[in-house]
Amino acid sequence: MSEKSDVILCTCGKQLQLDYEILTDRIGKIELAKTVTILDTVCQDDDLEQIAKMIEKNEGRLVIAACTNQKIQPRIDQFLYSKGLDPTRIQYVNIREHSAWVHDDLTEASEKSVAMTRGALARSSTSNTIPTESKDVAGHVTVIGGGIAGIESAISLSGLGYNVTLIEIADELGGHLAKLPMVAPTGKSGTEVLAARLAALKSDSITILTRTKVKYVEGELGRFVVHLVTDAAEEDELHTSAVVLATGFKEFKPTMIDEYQYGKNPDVLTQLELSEMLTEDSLKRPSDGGEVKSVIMVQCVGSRSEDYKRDCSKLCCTFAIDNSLEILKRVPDAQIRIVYMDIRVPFENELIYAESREKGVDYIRGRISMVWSQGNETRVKLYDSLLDQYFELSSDLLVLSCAVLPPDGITELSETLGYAIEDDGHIKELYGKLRRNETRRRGVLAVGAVTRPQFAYEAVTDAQAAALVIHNELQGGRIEKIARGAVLVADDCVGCSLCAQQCPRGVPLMVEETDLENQDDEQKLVFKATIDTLNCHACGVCQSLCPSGATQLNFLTNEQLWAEIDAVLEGAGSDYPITLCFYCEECSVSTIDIVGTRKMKYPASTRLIPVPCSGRVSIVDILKAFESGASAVMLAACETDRCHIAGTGNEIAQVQVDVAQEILNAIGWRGERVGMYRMFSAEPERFTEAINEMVKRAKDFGPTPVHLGTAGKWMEVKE
Amino acid sequence: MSDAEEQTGPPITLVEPIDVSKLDSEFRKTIRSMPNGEELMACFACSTCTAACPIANQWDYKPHQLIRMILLGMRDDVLSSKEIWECLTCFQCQERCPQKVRVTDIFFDCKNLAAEEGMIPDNIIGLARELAEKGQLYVVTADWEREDLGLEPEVPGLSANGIREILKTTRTNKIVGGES
Amino acid sequence: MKDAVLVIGAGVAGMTAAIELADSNIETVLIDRLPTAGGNALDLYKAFPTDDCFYCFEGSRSRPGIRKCFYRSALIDQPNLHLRTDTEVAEISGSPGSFTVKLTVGPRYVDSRKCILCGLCLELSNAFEQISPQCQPQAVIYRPDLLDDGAKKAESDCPTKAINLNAEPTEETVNITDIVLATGYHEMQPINVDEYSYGKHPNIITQLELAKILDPNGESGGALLRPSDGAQVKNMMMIQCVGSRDENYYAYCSKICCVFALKHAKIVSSERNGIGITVVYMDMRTYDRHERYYRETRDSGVRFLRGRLHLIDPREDGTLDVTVYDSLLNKYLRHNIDLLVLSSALEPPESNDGIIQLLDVQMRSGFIGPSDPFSENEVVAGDHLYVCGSATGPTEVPESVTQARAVVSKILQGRRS
Amino acid sequence: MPAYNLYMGCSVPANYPNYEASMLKVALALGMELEYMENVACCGSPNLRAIDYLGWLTVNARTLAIAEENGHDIVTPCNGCFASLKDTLHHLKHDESDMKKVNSELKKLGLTFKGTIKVRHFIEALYTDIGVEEIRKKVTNPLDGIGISIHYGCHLMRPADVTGFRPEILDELVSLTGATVIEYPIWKQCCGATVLPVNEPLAIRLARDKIKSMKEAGAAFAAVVCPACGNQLDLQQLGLKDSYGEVYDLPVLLYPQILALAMGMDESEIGLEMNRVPADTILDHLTS
Repeated sequence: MSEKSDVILCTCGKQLQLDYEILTDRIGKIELAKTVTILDTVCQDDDLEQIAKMIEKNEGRLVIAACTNQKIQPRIDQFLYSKGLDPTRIQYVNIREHSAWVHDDLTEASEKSVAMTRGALARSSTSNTIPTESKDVAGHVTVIGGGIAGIESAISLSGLGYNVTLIEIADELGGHLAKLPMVAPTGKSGTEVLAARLAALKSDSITILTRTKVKYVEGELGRFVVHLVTDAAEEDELHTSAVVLATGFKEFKPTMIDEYQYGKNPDVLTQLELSEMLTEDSLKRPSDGGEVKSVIMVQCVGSRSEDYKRDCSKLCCTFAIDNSLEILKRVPDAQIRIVYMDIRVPFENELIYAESREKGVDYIRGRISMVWSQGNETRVKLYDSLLDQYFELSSDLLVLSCAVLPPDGITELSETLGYAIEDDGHIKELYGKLRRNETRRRGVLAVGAVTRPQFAYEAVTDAQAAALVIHNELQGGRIEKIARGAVLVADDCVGCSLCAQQCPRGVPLMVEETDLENQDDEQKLVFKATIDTLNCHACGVCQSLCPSGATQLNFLTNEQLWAEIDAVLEGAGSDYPITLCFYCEECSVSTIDIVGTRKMKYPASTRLIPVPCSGRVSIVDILKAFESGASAVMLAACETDRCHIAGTGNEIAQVQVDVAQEILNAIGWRGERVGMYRMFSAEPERFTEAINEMVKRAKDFGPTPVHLGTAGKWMEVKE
Repeated sequence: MSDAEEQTGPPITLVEPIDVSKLDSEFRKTIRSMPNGEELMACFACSTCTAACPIANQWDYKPHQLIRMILLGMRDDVLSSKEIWECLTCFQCQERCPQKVRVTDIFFDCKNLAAEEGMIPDNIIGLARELAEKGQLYVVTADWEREDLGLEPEVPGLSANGIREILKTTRTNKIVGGES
Repeated sequence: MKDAVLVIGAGVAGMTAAIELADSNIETVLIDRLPTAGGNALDLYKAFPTDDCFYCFEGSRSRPGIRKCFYRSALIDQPNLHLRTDTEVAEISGSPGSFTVKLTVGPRYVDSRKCILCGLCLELSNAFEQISPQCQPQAVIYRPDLLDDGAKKAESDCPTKAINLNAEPTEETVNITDIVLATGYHEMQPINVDEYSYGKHPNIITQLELAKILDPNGESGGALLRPSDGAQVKNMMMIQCVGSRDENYYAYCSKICCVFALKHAKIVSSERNGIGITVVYMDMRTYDRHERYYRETRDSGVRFLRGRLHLIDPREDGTLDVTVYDSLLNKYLRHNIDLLVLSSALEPPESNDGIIQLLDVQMRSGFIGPSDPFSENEVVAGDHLYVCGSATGPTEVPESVTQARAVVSKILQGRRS
Repeated sequence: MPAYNLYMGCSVPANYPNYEASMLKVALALGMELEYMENVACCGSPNLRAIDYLGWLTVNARTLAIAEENGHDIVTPCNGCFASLKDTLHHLKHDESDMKKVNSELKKLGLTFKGTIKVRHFIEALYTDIGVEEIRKKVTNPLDGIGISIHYGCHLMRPADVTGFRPEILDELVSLTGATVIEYPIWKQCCGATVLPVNEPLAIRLARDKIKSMKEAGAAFAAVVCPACGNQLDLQQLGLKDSYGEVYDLPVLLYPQILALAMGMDESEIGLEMNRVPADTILDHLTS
């Protein structure tokens, strides 16, 4: 049923160059408009009161045409909630940044404003109220991995009031850190750094399971089930609300690089093997137990190499310097030489580099030519690229600073935990700039070296930060929020699992249908999706992919969007070819806002419809636009790989656009009527260039042959 | 304050630098477009190639320096260098390069460029002449040795005509001064 | 305001900490010396490691969604969050857990809640300015030194009466339980490093200055033009470690300048066609996955030269002859370039000294160090004192954000125990 | 057993009939059908590659195209030929424009190169097609107690993405004769053959270093699988007394000679007397 809404038109302090007479007159005549009110500043207190009154009167159905909702909506929402009113049905139209500020022609800008208001009225007419809902979950978190990152995670989560189970595969906690004789930049040993934390773990809220491995995990944020197996092959399961992965790293073992003789000559070791030796205070030549008087260290073994690990391992330079200093503590006259390509010591680690040089450590910029054994000596030939000289010398130890690699087992776990893996094998962060510890899967966090090589202090910071992210999610066990997101009607689900496979955050789960309702035995193995709306990110990817319309965003149903498409395009035709632009409310909304703020001009024969993510737009939505008379359809999305929704929403959109183009081509129309463009708010001209191009196409091609009952004339005439 | 410090004008220096703008900035593009030059720019000057080379201590320009010189556009110095001809083509530099720069193959490219400009060591021209004329570098001279071992004195199937034909149309012909 | 937390510095770290705190129902006072939030990030255009906009940070619960531009952030309309720009700490008294902080608040010429950015005052007077489309608060600022008749008219005509030209500085005293130091970094102006002639020739600039030139929202619309005469730059050179790793200036490595420079080199080489770039370095420090920038820029044709500057010789046509010693070739190379960009050290802001004294926190090369370095707790600067972002030393955006969250995590833990 | 296109190149038949003879005899005993290719000669060696890349490609593409006509794999005893053919194959498969150029040249000779043929070194064919176990069965006269150092040869091993050769297979082939493989530090190093035309003293120095290194590691003799490497290590050894005042007396054998001895063949059948450094010590050992 279509309901009418009130309309508010804001004049921005009477500064907007729009013809408000046209606006009130034309909007007043729209069937879905109940009343039209002009206000001067909807963002100021007096007008906020007005809005509150109108919301009360009309059950919340209200269209506000003003500046960008990115600025006013938070204020209006907050004001209405403080009055106990529900703002969730309000629809916004941006007549400032999208019309008045970017089009020179007053009438055209006004016409466009009317059309877009008509669209918002259509959207409003079937809008739902979105209630605040709550659910209770267990205040329990599972931490996998008992190194410094896992230990700190357990302590932080316990400090925030959660019960924690800390799972470690080895006999003891502490990981690699326990084996470091010196931890940069503090200069203390790993065991010293760990001591206070191991004591803090002795808390009622923390359970430690050593010699235990995670086999697989089921469930979702708020109700995961972790299946465990001990080294005695006993199996167990653990109910938990979130999972922290802290399984650290693995040191590369360079047995296959034959120039270093690792694995063949016992006096050739890795840097961590040396650390262990130093921690145990057993510095001697492994071959014969002899004294260590000379050491050569080789940097970048396996790192910065197209063959093994492309990137830099970050830690190894500092590790090598730390170990050099430790050797010198034990053998003050030891001759230590470090062969390097670039010494990489961040910030104050530079000072340790300086200290080591002062204490006599030699740095040789160059590479090893070869290593061989001569009697009981390890002989090394190397090239010094600065002296342009080769040197040949004996060394008691040859220590290889080997690449830091992701730990074993994370690929297996990803199969049930659903997080993504980076090219280099580490766990992929949700978004490298701002969301390092989150993974693709909601409720699964990754901290410490499992995400990238990290110093101990960085792993600690990670763990503390991730604890906050979990706390934000679980809210102490009672999750309460506006249930804005996807809602699934199980009866309509055909069990195709597209939503579960493609949801950027892994929210829909496939469950046996028998879990939902009783069925005959024959149909027992049919799967259906379930979606917990409170876990949903509200992007709409599931909706655009769902073949049966079973899953829909409760604030932007198919019915709403299709009605809006039809309404904004009213009057489109051969006299006035229209470009319809769907834009995501992430990078695109900002880019278009900035275009407005900077008053960059583009043609008014454009209509804009916001979607939460470009991935919400389906092929059907695109085709609907043509059915309603659009001449061109543009999709404005975030930059490649920069989709705000876990990096994949816009890739789904790209597929939809590609297929829509193919469909148009297949039926004899021009595929170029549809275009997808990537927005970037720092480069607003990206939008103006894109929309100009699409407007040009709209003008060149005119409306599609099929609209307004012109059926029968199917093929486009091509020149 | 001393007199020297009071002086103005450009500082005095004995350094006579190479003027980079006079170098051939297209040279690296040329190399890059050649059969094995694509990875050229991946070089980060670690000098692993030089460390791996068994003879570079005999050279004025080390392998990593030659690659740098290519990147900088020191075309003439590279193409006229004796080093590219002394390259053993043992491929150890290439095998060990962490950035997969095809160092040995690039030296082959350089030799081809040098050859195009006629900068070839005499002995190599001699070999080219052998090939152009005889279609092979080695011919059987002691056929009795073959016969002693039960081999046919003439190598079965051997025919150098095809090779000679081909080399008449390619650069070798130019190198040995054959008719075009 | 009860049990409030004070966050000093509204850059990426400070804003993140403040929003996370406010979301956790903690009254938060966020202050900054400048008239708008955003810190250095506002001028930096593209951020590594993602190469997208610098002015983008995490959304909050009041702005559900994923991540937002600064201008869409919750700094204004989050009821627990009190942003004070143009504001500095004058005095701190009391004891940890119950500090009394006196703030000097600059004159409120424009009421940021009332300003609707309608543009009227900008039309009427040159004394008003919108610093950036991304500025937060979304309000114009007024420069009293540029007062003109238009400004007075703007005051009277402002549709929301947001302007008060006679505003005076005020003082505000707040009761604070915890203090978060997020005072950021400053790029060293290398005027004293003689060999680089910075400040003496207009075509010798720093990386931050280059970022502003490259910003499409800047004066040149992103075109790389010579500051001296606006001519197109054809060849440029960057020099790393200017003032860093140098006992005469800063002994530490500024950590992010290599990536910073290569980010710019990448923009120039891939988006501003045909400009030759040479990067002069001592050790290329592209830690971890930043190695990608090094790889990609080499591939796109950027020249890397291991060595140091020998001599700069300006020519009459505005170009510079720069001679550099190449330590791998053992040769001197002279380049003729249009623009010399110095990767200048990132230094602690001057204001740090005052705060460090006032709060008696640990100094770490001029930045703020952890109170107990052996704990590996980077963000804990003292009892009820926390530090995050580049206040701890040069820090990347993701590190700043993670540290800010760690701070909030620690404060929440502290409140529970 | 499949037949092979035997590509001899020019060096083996001209200078190393002992290599050729021992290879053919061993192959015959193991049932390998080696058929001399018709109308082929030199591969051009790295020297042609250095000065006339297109000519070199075309020469070798011609050889490959001839083999494609009967479809049998090419087998060659020479590392230089092996590298030339392998590299040509690899390059033309990855470079369409050179493929076109080469084929337009070949067209004049009535040939087309398609890239369907496989190229293998003789010892690879031995290893993969006959197999270690089969060969071992034929070993009647094991070389027990003899230490052999192997020089594999650069162009057989590198670049690995082109040659695809695994050095371990030669170790296995040597071991199955009963001999012990003696490792020595500079096993990867070049024999110096390529640099001979431009810097003879350097070439000799490289050969000398290898021989010295093998000898010091305790090798009784050296194994090679390439005429050029054989020339460097064997022939050049004779001159070391003059240039370095050093005498090593390290016999250098082609691998098929070693295998033939282990299979009980007579020294005269495999031309052992043509090896420059006398191999008497081995014969003494075998008869003792």
